[in-house]
Amino acid sequence: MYFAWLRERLDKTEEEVEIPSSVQTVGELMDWLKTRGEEYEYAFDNPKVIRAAIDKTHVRAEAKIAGASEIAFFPPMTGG
Amino acid sequence: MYFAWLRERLDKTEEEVEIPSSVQTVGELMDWLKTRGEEYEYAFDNPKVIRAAIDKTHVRAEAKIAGASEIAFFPPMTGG
Amino acid sequence: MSGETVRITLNPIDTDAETRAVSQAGGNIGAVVTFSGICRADEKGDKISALFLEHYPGMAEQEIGSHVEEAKTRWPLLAVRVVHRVGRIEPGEVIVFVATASAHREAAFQAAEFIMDYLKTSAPFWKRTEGGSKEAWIDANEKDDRAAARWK
Amino acid sequence: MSGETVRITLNPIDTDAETRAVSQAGGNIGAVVTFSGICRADEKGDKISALFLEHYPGMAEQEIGSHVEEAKTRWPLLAVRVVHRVGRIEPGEVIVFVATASAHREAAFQAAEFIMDYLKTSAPFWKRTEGGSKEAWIDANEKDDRAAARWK
Repeated sequence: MYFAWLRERLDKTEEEVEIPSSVQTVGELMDWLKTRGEEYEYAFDNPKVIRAAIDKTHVRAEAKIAGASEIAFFPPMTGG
Repeated sequence: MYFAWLRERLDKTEEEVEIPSSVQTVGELMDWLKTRGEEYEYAFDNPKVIRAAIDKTHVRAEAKIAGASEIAFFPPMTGG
Repeated sequence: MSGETVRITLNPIDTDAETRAVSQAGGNIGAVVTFSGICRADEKGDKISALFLEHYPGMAEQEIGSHVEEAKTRWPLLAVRVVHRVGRIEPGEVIVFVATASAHREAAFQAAEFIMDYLKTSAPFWKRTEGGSKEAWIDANEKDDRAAARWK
Repeated sequence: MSGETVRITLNPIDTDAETRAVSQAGGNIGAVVTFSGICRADEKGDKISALFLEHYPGMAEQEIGSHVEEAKTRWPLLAVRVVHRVGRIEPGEVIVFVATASAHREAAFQAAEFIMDYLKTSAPFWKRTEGGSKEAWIDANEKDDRAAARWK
């Protein structure tokens, strides 16, 4: 799932993807997504600012993605 | 002027008094008031806890009373 | 409802109207903090039927007013309102109401706390419980003195 | 009005009703603090006609809920309410409302600030200005990160 400017840059809210078995962490998933086309390269241009959640819980780039049913990427939160 | 339990112990809200010229500070005024009767002795029993104001401004026991038109004594404030 | 910043009243406080007045004061308001101090049914373990609040008329308004001015020099406030009730107050009723508005939340929160810490320790108001003995005046509280001292 | 502690809504927030719900929650409430975050007409010097707020449904409610639980373990709170608006919000309208009730003011003030600092930095909401370019998403703010870090 993608939110805010990530969603706009990719022009999609969510997608289902087959992830290669070599991709094990959230950080590796971002690197792999970047190879999927220009819009992904643009969206994940600066992976340091991008936050992630697995199954609606905040995680770091080192988090393992095994067993996740929903992974979300989004910019730093600006609520309130 | 007297407030809260000072007012109740003295059974008066305010009074006009002729102050002897030897009484120059707020602290001395409290000592002098204590000599004016039992109820004053009771009211000013523990002068350390009593606060004072001259013309509606907080003052310390060392403050000079010369020129004051209104002197108030009261317990520690418990507003809010 | 009055437009005055500081008010002392014998009547119940309309916190909705007071909050609205502050929120709609204009300027670039981004944060409004309100505090309501409510009469508890329980004062240090004793059930009470009401509180009675006494104040020093004239001095109370003047003192609160100058403390509000002090808050305005410390934080960029766009609106402030302080309403303090006196007389007989029953459990559940509002004793004191403070509202602050600013562009950002830090200023609004800090100014509201600053004003409340002051009202608890230095504004000429005294509380006693009703029904108890004549001498049932509520003692000043060390915790409040410490809270007020942090702004010095 | 709903009795839920945490709510995300597309509709205007009725701060009077929310404040009343918290004030009348029962128990020995002596202090109620409210915070309203209001849409400013001015975002870093630019006039704006509206903000647009996006959230991560499900995660936002869950995250705020667990942060409210954390606040309840830190302070003796008698009632808490958090209402966050999403969608299109015009200047002067309330974006977020937090109310806390406790026996004493310190807990109510601190819990309200704790919840707000969290909402600004860690709850999955994103703001952009309307009318500007698609990429007019508002950047996260270092001051908010520092404010949130003080509770760690």
